[in-house]
Amino acid sequence: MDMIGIAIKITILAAYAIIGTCTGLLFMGVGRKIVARVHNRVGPPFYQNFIDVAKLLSKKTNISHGWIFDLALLFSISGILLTLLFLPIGGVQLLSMDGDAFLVLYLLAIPSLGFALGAGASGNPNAGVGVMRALVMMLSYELPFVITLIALMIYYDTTSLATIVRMQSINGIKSWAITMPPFMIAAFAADMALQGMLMEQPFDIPVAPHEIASGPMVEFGGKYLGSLMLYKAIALVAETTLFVDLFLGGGVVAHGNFAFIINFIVWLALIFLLFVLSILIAASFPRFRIEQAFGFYWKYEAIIAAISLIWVYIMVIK
Amino acid sequence: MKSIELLGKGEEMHGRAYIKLSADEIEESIKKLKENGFNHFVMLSCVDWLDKGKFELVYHMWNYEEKEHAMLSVDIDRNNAVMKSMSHLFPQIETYEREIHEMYGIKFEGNNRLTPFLLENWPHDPPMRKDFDSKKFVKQMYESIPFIEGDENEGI
Amino acid sequence: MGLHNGDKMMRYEEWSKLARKASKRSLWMVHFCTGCGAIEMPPVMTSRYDMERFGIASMATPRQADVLLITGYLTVKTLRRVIQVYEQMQSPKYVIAFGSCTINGGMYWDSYNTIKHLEKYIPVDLYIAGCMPRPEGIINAFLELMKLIDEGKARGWERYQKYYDKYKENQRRVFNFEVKEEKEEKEQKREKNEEH
Amino acid sequence: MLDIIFAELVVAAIITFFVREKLAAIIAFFISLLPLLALLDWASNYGFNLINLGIENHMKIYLAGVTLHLAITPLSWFFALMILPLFPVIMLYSYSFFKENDGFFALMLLSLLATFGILLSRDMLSLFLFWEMMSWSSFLLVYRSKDKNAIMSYLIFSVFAAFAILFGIIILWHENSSLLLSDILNISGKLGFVAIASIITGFAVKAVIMPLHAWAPFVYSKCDEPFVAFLSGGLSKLGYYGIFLFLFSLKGVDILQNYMTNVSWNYLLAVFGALSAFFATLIAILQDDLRKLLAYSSIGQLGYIAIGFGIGTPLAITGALFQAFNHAFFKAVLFLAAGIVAYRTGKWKISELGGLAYKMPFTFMATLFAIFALAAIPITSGFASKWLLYEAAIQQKYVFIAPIMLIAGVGAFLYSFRILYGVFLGENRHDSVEEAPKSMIAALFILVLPLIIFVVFPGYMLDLMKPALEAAGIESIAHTKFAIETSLAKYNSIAVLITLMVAMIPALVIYKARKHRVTSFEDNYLAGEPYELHKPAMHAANNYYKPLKKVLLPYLEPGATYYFEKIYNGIKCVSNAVRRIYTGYVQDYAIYVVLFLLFVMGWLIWI
Repeated sequence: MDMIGIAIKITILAAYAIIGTCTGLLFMGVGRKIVARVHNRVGPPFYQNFIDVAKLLSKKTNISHGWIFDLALLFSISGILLTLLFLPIGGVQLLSMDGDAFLVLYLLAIPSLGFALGAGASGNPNAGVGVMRALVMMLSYELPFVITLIALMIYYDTTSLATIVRMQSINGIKSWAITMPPFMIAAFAADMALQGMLMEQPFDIPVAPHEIASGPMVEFGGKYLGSLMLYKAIALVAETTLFVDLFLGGGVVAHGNFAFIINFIVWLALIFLLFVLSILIAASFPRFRIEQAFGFYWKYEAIIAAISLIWVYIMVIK
Repeated sequence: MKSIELLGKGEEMHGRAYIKLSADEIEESIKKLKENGFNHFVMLSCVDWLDKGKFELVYHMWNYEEKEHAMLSVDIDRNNAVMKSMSHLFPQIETYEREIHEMYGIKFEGNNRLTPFLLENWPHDPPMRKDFDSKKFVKQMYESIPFIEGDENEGI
Repeated sequence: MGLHNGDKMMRYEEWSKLARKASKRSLWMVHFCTGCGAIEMPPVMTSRYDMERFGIASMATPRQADVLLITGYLTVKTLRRVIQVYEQMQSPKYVIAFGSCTINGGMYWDSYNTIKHLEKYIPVDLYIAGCMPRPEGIINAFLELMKLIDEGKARGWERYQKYYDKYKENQRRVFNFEVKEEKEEKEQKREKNEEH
Repeated sequence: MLDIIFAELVVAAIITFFVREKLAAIIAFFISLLPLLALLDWASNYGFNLINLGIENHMKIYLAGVTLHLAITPLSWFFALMILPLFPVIMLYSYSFFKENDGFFALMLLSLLATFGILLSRDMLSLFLFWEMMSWSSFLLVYRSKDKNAIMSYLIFSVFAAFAILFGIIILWHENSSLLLSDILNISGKLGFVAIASIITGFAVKAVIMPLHAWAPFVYSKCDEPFVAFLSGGLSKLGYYGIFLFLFSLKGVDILQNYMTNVSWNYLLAVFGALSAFFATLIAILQDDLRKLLAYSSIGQLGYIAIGFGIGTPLAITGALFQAFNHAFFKAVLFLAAGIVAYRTGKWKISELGGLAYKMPFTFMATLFAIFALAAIPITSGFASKWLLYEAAIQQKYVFIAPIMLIAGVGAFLYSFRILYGVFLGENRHDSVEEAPKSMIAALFILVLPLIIFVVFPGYMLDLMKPALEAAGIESIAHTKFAIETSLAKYNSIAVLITLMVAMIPALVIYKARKHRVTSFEDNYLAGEPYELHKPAMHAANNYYKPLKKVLLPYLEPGATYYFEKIYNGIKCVSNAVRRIYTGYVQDYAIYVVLFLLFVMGWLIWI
């Protein structure tokens, strides 16, 4: 247990946590700009979300509903930071040697359960209904995502993300999972699930501002809402990185001494591309109802994912 | 005009049938009109004739086929204004009666929802009556509430 | 609902410069549309005038918002709900009142149940004249509010705390439609000059 | 020494019949500690020498010319470690749960005696004897609930289970004419297959695997809480003890396998487990009664153990045993917490409860932790067991079972939040409620302890399992104190916990940077409407998953109970026909006798 080794590791982890937050906030600002351009309007400056977070965290009064309400704030940021650090980012295995894809799947649940507790503790009926919708959404988009995850695991015969990334980056882009036909279908299903995971427009049913007054966030204000915005930013980066690690080889294209920087840039470009894709889908679709979303995921997406799973199973058995 | 033939009285005024009825005839005439064609109850309005000392309640009905508007008018005394409730004929009459009760003070027997409707805890007498001086009331109530003066550097 | 019972008074000076800059460029308004001014808001939000370029966004609940827009005449019944929303907002919070109905009652000056001067009941930071101002007026008002925040003049929330009981007294009187007869005023005057 | 323990159990059972309930609880508590003492003493020969009182670990009872062999084995030691601690905790809990003593403690002591006997029995006769004692003592406890469905279904299913096991034992005894468990190995062919299959189905009834689960929802939701905590926490593990014993310790799998080689039999067990996990979770989501919801969730979680045994690889079996261990504790906590809620508010329906968290903080904390364990959140040991099962499914490339297991895992979030929100959070509609009595809270937190210990040191659990696995010829998987290593990936629990603490720092900084003010419940955003004006209903827990119910109900409608109703109708019309023979007139009976004689004569003449 050499102390220097641990100290370096902690500084790297802290650095990646800060990078994750800043890129997340930057992406949200750019996302609002893209949506504005789609609406043919000017849109806020790209650094707008930094200002919003600063304003929220500097609010004078912060109204809370008891210690269970505060759990939301604590669990949300710590849970999503934990998830981010267990993902291989740009080829750098932060902690992903110690955990695997299932751990990341369940770590993603800690912040949402924390929010659910906080929203429930606020006692507002809108919050209760909002959390119900969020959990039903989680159940629905989890099915296709899990099926594609298992397809990948069976093909690469491992559940650790680090090994999946390593096996997909042997000879650059040619070895990415998305280049193989069955995984193209799986990538499509997983991308739809990603749309649900990021709670972007067609699937932002739990936080619908018009129907249930922004769902679980009804009573969140000041630092609580600030922590929520930070959570959304980091979750954005974490979930897109998970997709990139599974299908796009974790952005690892170069090996050698300067590889670290190239991989980082490729990773950044890939998650930005994914985010722009989901923002464009968001800007052009109205919000679904919760039954439609559930039916969409469990009928159509699940069938698509199942096809890719069976195809991979046949390939692996042969 | 079909309604005038049906009820046998009333005259045509500006293209509408204006029928004067007494308080006890009103119920079965509404029922009669309702059965043949006048199935849309437009509204219940009230006019305060201060000098004649009476309220005039007008039941407006509309016939889609004939495209005819029938106005059944009833006069009731202004001091103890009491009228039978017609909500059993058309459900929405109950709401009109609640509003007229709140604004004019007419008591409708049979309508058990004459609770405060638009004016929450309004202690004075009904405001729409002609003897209610709205300007004086505004001066007494709203003007009498003081502005909140603070030292000048407290923003506006 | 005792909003500020026993709360330490939030002083304006404690507010750091950076925080003031941030809250200036990111005003979130609560979507409480009373009266006839609400229809002016959609053009302000959509592509022609686009308020989002100044960082202004519309939020669903008062907890998340900083600016409360009173867009038109207020009946006594609606004022009670507006005050509930205003007290649920988290300070620093601002109120922008649209149109002449909030300034002096507008065309309802002699109506028995509309509020005549809004600042008697809640502190108003900014009035926009006009019997419903156009979107340019509204955007200009937001920019004006930003200037006020910068100069430290938009302290409505502080006034509400300082004169909290005065505001509450006015609100109580208007909710119960309490009427002060002239003779009571005459009697008070007579008592005063009897004392002298 | 061992016989003294058995004698004391019987004597205590008789005494507690007549004593007042408080005294009975105290006696029961101390007596139920005895088996635990024996357990700790025997730990010495499995690598953990804690105390040694010199209790010898084998015994023979001579009963009417038949010798019952009782001895401890590594497997039964591990299962005893999982089941026996429940008893003292339940006695502690029910010290203040029961108003008057109507035989609850006596029956619980008898079932403790039976459990101890089952775990120690080395020959089939004693196994069956103690199994029967367990059945009827738990039946009497179920009978206390006075609910027709619960009593009838429990009776019918236990009798079916007992006959299945007896049928298997008779065949085995006939084949190799010895009752000793160790002699079962030399049996094969059709008879062996039938014996093992019937014994496994017999045990599967108590292990609540899907098609045989019909009794569980009724019994779990109608009997009194402390017993149900033992029933779902302990008794179901006895079912899995029997399955493990006959499948793996006594190589039942090979007997099944080499009779019908084309069908992989334990895959069938895994499929049944997966179905029960998936459907029970979906049904649990839609329940409104708290106990019914916990009942179906218990069936769901037990399904995971069946999947583990079904997959059969060392990784899967370790995962299954770990899951069994966790399930024993977190399910007991949940049922005891439901008991506390009912003890204080007298209500079961989640839609009528609400907002108890601030009045009953300790119960809420214990339930919160048990719910985290149930939902397999990485900060509890629940995750380690499910992780092992997922790894095993992927390693075997079971394409059908793995997604169903994962979806059932996610489904667990839904009904676990249903319990938290519906019962504890939201609007408080019970002002007169105060915190549960001390003994109940103590019981809850004792049960939560192992979930905490084994999240920090999952390796310890694998060490506990090692002797049991080696005895059954299954090699234990690589693990250190903190991390578990499999061929696919590594799970380092201490890394997760430390990073969580480190990641908590920014959250604490934000939390502490600004002061916050706690407002009352009335100060809620209701679109501006003041709460005092109309006091609207604020608890959204009624019919909580309505959209999900609208989509899922048509598919879930024909559940298992639908098929049992068909069987029930079949039996009813048959018995109706038979009933007509007994007309009550003597002449008819005379005619029957004459007809029978004619038939017999005809039969003799014809041969």
